[in-house]
Amino acid sequence: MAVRVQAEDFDVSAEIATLRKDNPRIGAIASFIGVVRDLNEGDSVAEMTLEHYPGMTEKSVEEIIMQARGSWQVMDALVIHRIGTLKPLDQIVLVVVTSAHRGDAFAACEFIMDFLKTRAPFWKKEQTGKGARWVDARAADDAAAERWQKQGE
Amino acid sequence: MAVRVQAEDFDVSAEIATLRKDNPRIGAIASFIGVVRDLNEGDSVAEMTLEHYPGMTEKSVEEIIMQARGSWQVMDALVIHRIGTLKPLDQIVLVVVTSAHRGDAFAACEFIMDFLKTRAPFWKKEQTGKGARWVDARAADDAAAERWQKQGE
Amino acid sequence: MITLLYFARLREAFGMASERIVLSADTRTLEGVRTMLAARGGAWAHELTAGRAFRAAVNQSIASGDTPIKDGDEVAFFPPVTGG
Amino acid sequence: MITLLYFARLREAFGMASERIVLSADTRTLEGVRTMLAARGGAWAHELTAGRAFRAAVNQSIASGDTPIKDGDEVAFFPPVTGG
Repeated sequence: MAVRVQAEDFDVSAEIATLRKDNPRIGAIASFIGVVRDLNEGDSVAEMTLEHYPGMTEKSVEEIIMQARGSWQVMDALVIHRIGTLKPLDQIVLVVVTSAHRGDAFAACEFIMDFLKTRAPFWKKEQTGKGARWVDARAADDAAAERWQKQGE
Repeated sequence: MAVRVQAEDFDVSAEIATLRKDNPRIGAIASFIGVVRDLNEGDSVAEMTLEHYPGMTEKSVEEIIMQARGSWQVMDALVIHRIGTLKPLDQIVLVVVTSAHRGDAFAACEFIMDFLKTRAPFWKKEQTGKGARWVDARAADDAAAERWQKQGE
Repeated sequence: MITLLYFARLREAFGMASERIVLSADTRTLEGVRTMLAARGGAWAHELTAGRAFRAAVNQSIASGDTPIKDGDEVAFFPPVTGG
Repeated sequence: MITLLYFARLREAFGMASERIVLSADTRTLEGVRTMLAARGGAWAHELTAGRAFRAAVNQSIASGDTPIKDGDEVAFFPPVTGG
């Protein structure tokens, strides 16, 4: 299990190779990459700056991964979240989950990603044609995270 | 949309870069890689050979992708399925889906993968310690594909 | 004439990957083709009975017993698929 | 003494990223800390009222109003998160 917060870009092939560690029990690798779009809430975005809460970020993401391990058969998991200034087309976040079976890999990967959107302490400030603005939390994201809690009840 | 059946290995980073085509409307990239395990149904697997039905494979996978496009907001999708002889740790299959939003990317990617397991004309023959054997279709895979049909009713 | 294709376990059981046969006048459905092949006996009778797990496609689309068959069609028989 | 941290919009609104304050004897919960900060008026009163969308963490775990606060704690206030 690895959680990294970094300014540098990442390469998904290289990260998957490292995570697999040549473990022949892995049959399924689900991954998700979030990238910066040039449009948000109808306004064009020139760039954005990502801020986080050092310490709490790593702690909360590790907790999320532990929770995923409790719910699904997870061999290993990796989360990379970038901070600093990013432009459209830049990669923001990577989640990779390895498992024996695909259902577990998909579910755990989406679960971790939904919680990253709603619980991990990251904030985005966008530079748009109308000036700089902090991105508001989306109700749709809260609903996606809540879905998992309901299933767990 | 691209569907490739090939003996050669693939690199997920390179494939994602090609699929994205620098489209700044893409915010989410879900991908799945299936790899050969060294164990199946309790027996150790030394290698396997993948056979397919040329023509029908491409046709059926293209139909599956069109169906995914009808159900979710999908920007583009790629399926690569390898054939020939593969060993444990080798990559078998890659599915990548790009979308504006992560929920659509995850759902379409898992949908395509479930159908690849149950509908696309591929067959695996395993070389195990007990000799060669054709892999039987798993009931769990049929159930995974059926789930989608129920949701669509 | 129709083209018949066999894959995986069925290809091995029948000892052939494909053949071209002339359709008899009363063979108008996939079930008719299956009956005709099963009548060959041996592996054909064994593999292509209702109780066995096999699938069929007509012109590269999954088909069922009542799917019509006409001259020039490509008909394939194979085990349940196990891709991915 | 407790450490207070502010992030994102709140950091900008308060004009500071952190401060260390002495806990008054009757401040024993997160709600007590919030009340004390809101009493400063201006941006503090505006941002830290019940109607505003803000979150808080105590020692790097999400906390609620009744979460106990003791000397040495790290208390953070921030807007709803927007990562990924």
